[in-house]
Amino acid sequence: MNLITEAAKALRDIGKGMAVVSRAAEKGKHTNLYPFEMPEIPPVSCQSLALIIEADGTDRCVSCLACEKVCPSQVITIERTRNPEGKGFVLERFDIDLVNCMYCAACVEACPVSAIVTIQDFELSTYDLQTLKADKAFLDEQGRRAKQWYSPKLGVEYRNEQGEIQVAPLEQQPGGEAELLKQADKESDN
Amino acid sequence: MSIPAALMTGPTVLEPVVGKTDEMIVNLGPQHPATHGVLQIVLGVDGERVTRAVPHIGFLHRNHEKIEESRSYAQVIPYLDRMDYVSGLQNELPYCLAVEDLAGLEVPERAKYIRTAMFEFNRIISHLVWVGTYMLDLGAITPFLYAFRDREMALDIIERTTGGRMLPNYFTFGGVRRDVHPKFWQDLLDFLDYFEKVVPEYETLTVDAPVFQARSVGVGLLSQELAVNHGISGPNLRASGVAHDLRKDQPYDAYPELDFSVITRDEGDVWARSKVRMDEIYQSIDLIRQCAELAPRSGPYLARGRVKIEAGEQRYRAAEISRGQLGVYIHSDGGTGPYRSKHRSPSFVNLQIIPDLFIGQKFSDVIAILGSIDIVLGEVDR
Amino acid sequence: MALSSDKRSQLKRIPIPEDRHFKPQLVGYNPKTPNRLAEVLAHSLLYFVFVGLLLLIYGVLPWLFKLPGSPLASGGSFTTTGAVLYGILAAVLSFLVAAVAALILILVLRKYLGLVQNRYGPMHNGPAGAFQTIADAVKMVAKEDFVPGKADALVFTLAPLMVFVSAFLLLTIIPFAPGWVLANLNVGLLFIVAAGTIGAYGVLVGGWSINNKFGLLGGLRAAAQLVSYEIPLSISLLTVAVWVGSLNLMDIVEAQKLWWTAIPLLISAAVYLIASLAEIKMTPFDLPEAESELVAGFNTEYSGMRFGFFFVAEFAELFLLPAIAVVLFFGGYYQPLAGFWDFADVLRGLGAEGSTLNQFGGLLASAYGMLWFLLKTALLSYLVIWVRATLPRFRDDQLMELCWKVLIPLSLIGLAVAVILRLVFK
Amino acid sequence: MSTEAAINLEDLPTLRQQTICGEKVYQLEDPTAYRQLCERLLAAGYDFPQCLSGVDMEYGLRTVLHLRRLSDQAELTLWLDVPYDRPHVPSVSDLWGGVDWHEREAYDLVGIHYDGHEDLRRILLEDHWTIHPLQRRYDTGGYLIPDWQAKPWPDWDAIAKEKEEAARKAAEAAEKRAAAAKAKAAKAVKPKEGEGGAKKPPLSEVKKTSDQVAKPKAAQTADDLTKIKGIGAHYVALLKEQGITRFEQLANLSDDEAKRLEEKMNFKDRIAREQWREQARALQEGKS
Repeated sequence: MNLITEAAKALRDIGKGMAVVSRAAEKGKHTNLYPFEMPEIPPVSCQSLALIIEADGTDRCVSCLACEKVCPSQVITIERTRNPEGKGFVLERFDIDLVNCMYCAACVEACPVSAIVTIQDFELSTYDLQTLKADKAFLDEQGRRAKQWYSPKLGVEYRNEQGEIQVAPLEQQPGGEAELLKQADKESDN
Repeated sequence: MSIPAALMTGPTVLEPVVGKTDEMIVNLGPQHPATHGVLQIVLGVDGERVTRAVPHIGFLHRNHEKIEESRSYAQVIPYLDRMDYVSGLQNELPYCLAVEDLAGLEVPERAKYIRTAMFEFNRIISHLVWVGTYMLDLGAITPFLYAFRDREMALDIIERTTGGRMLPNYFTFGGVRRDVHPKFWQDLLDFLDYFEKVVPEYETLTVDAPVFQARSVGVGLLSQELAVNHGISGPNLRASGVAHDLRKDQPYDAYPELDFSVITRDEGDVWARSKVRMDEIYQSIDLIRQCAELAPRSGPYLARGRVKIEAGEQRYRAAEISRGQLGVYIHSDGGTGPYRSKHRSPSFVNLQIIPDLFIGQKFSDVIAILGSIDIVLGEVDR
Repeated sequence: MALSSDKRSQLKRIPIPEDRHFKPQLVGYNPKTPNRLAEVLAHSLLYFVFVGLLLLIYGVLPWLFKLPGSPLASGGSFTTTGAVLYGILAAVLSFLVAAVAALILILVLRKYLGLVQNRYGPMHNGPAGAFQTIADAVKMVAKEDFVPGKADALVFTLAPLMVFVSAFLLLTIIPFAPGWVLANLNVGLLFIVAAGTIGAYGVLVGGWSINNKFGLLGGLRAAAQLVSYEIPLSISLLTVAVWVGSLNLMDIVEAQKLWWTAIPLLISAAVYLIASLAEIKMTPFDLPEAESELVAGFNTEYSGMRFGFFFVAEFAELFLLPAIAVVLFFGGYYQPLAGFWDFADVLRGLGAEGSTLNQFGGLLASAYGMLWFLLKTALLSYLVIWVRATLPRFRDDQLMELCWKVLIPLSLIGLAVAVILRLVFK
Repeated sequence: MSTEAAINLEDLPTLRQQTICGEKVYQLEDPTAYRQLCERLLAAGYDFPQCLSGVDMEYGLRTVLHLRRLSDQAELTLWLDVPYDRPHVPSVSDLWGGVDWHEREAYDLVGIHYDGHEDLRRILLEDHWTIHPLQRRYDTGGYLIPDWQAKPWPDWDAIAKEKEEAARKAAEAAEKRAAAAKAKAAKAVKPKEGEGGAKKPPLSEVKKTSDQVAKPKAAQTADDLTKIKGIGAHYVALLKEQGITRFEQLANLSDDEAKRLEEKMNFKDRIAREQWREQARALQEGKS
């Protein structure tokens, strides 16, 4: 008798499992059809690095070498010369070996002027690894193509249709929570 | 096929268990679908019964410890992600705790809750990978895809906050690297609301399923004494009836404020290990809910301070990650980086037990037991 | 690591091309903008081919042979030449039938797994991936014919053929409709047992010949499993013979016109279904090729079309064993409760006796029966696929325990029940 | 056997005991004593082997054993230093199975030989490797650093004496400061005592004072200030810089002093808001 109840229970449990499997079809497809359908990538996501050029065409980078010092994989190489006309430096060379880069975004955090930023362009696949030894032109180009980017100092920024750089609204910013709460408090006070 | 003599040395049981038949040497790995990476186990089998087992590791060795000697304290953190790449965030915590202890940094309240919630969230992610790959080991493909379906959703939440999916580089000394997204807690709660309804499905397909029970009950028995003596930790230890959980025994971050109890089972077999992990998923859901309730919504997320550690200072700190006790031993010489940092990775220690568990078992059970220990080879080889 | 400046100057500067990313083209079909009609047609196409082949073999060929004035038939039956010619043609075509059945089932399995696993399944070749298996078949045929150096070349070559022939032989005795059977043997049940067992040899020697340890283990597992599960399978076949009183499959189907055999012989039917799962080597009984333990089991070293034979044989069995179950237990080509009212009888009654309409009606009636047969088979195959999607696999000793301790006693009980019922009711 | 009985200093003459970062650390130089101590610790209930690491100390090799007692979660750290030319340490893998692979790893990477280990082979590197990469004489590429020189073996007695001296000085200074605080001298905050100073201590030297030395003055100094709500490890350090280590001192702060302290340490009203003085008074009373 015990055997029969056990067998019945086992069959019932198998049936439950089969029901779960067949019901799962209701959850729909969860696969991304990648080349035809791009995944939604959040603005803070670090998929690649880029240098930002202001709307007037000047570099944001001030060649302070902070990123070069902080990089754990030591893949950033910067060369600079003294600016003959005024203060500061002229950026001669800015290379990132994106092959060895581990996308930890330590350089982005170290940058005092938010010149080097994380972008969402994850499609760095290439036939030639040499292409990924990115020089300044490459990084500038990435920055120019990026629709939005992130740096801890200035938050999420994006380029509008006129080519001007603007900071994204609080809802998209990390840490916007506290600010939003303050605003809500003020509104409730009023 | 001849096997190099060096591979066959080691303390093993040599006598065939059944009858007087020829022993066959089978190389399980390094390229084998069930070894979860590059692990080699040289098995002697007598028919289907295992007479000896010699594990070989190191195929994924990167010598992080040597690299870390030439990095500063903060530069080490991205390397830690790469140890246990299934739950990258959890690896960073013990190291941060140790450095905070040494440098006397105090973590702000809000950062503690963020770290704890993230830590538990990674436990869910890690256990999801375990469910999937373990069922794949046992021959069922479908739960694997369910697990990865839900894991992708969870990783999306991590990505929205940290910027990385598996290797986020998020925790740091004195808090977290950047503030959370405004919808962070709501994101978490929404996911948990969905996920809580899905976990019973996993249970139906795994621990409640008759075929799974047939494969797991009474298999791979690990006694309490053996487990403790071999330093086994995590769900493997708790499934053997030892209520050792560093979240309770040596609480860190926000765990002292949270209400939970250590999950144990007395059976010590593969099924108990699975059940403990399933229950831990529920526990993690509950803990994240508590964090979301208790966490302050504004305030500092990072206590900035200079990491200056005197010469001769040393510290061993451990945290209970999803696989067990991940410890970091830091020895300082007063420089900018660790003079020596040793990682006590749980998989590395848990893997030692396999000759004891394998010998005398069936070949199929070897796979079941190996999967139930839940190893990540990136962490074993470091 | 950072490069020194002189080394960096040597680096080629490669400009970023506008489309630096490889963007593949969708070959057949975009699931985001589905064309339902094309999709359904494409998926039905294989099925139409399958039904068409069957119709060709059993309906059109004999009709052609028996056309007035044909030298191949005289007085309603074949001459010797006609019989030989028909036999050869039918054998070639039924090879295609088996292959197409396997192709359909592979596609169905993939699509079904995709559905329940929240993904798409095949979708790039042809509308909704309908031609994926055909593309796979082409790929397998085009692959290098490879024999491992340490393998026994002769046995290595023969093993897949043995497995395939075993599956293929079963096809010849299946009555798809009244009279639609290639070999209407008086000992059909015995033939099922005999032909089915050849496959076990194929798997065993295949696993042994590749000289691979995983293959050997897989082959031994397969031998143990298939031989063991032959016993409950054969005993449940025997119950049918006892109940019906004939070994001829046509007779067995005819006896089920009113009631299916599965109704009195429920236990035997259940035992047969479970044992046939093991014979097909599908989860939870896929130990011979348990991919997480034995890498690929007995076919570890097989590639190309040799592997293809194993693969096709497995899926042909996925069609054939349910088909045999339908013949023995679920009323064969009869619609349910055909004893009360049968639409086939209506079709058969069309026109006057011997007229063209009457002949056409007879053909239609047979096709109608065949469709019922295929429907029942498809449902059973779907059940097997569903089980495969859900369950993990057993351990080898549990597999044996299930066979010797559960299924064989159960099948003996089923036999006793059959004997008692026979004595009481007939 | 209790922990105290297990660690009997008279039995094991080379055993040194110190507190580093709040943890008790036991240091040994005699391998046989190490083995003896480990056996006793196992008997004392230290059943859970947490970690075993090898460290190259630049004068010799050190094996560091971290043990835990699951019954009361007590932790213990054990150091054993051996010279480069004789890097032999008795294996304890027969006592705790869990250190088996740790010992193999320490052998592999640091080059400590564990005598009595059943299966001392390389574990992470391949068998044909000849170097032990975590030794300081090899660079990250695995090459010998040409000008690398081993340091002389530290004179532990001298270091202990030095430390004792430093500790006494610190105690005196603390007493002075206490006295000054009592006298309510307005300029109680003295320039920092030079315990780190210009002379950098050798690597092997441990910064914190040894327990044996610290015992006599333990009554005088170093109350656990973290018991006060609002004070964490960070503030304890800051307060210590200002010479405040005891409840008494904190309780007796005048308003002026408190204000000055706040300015000095950027506290901003914290002493009053969190009622440090009241708490300290209560704790002081509870203690005495």
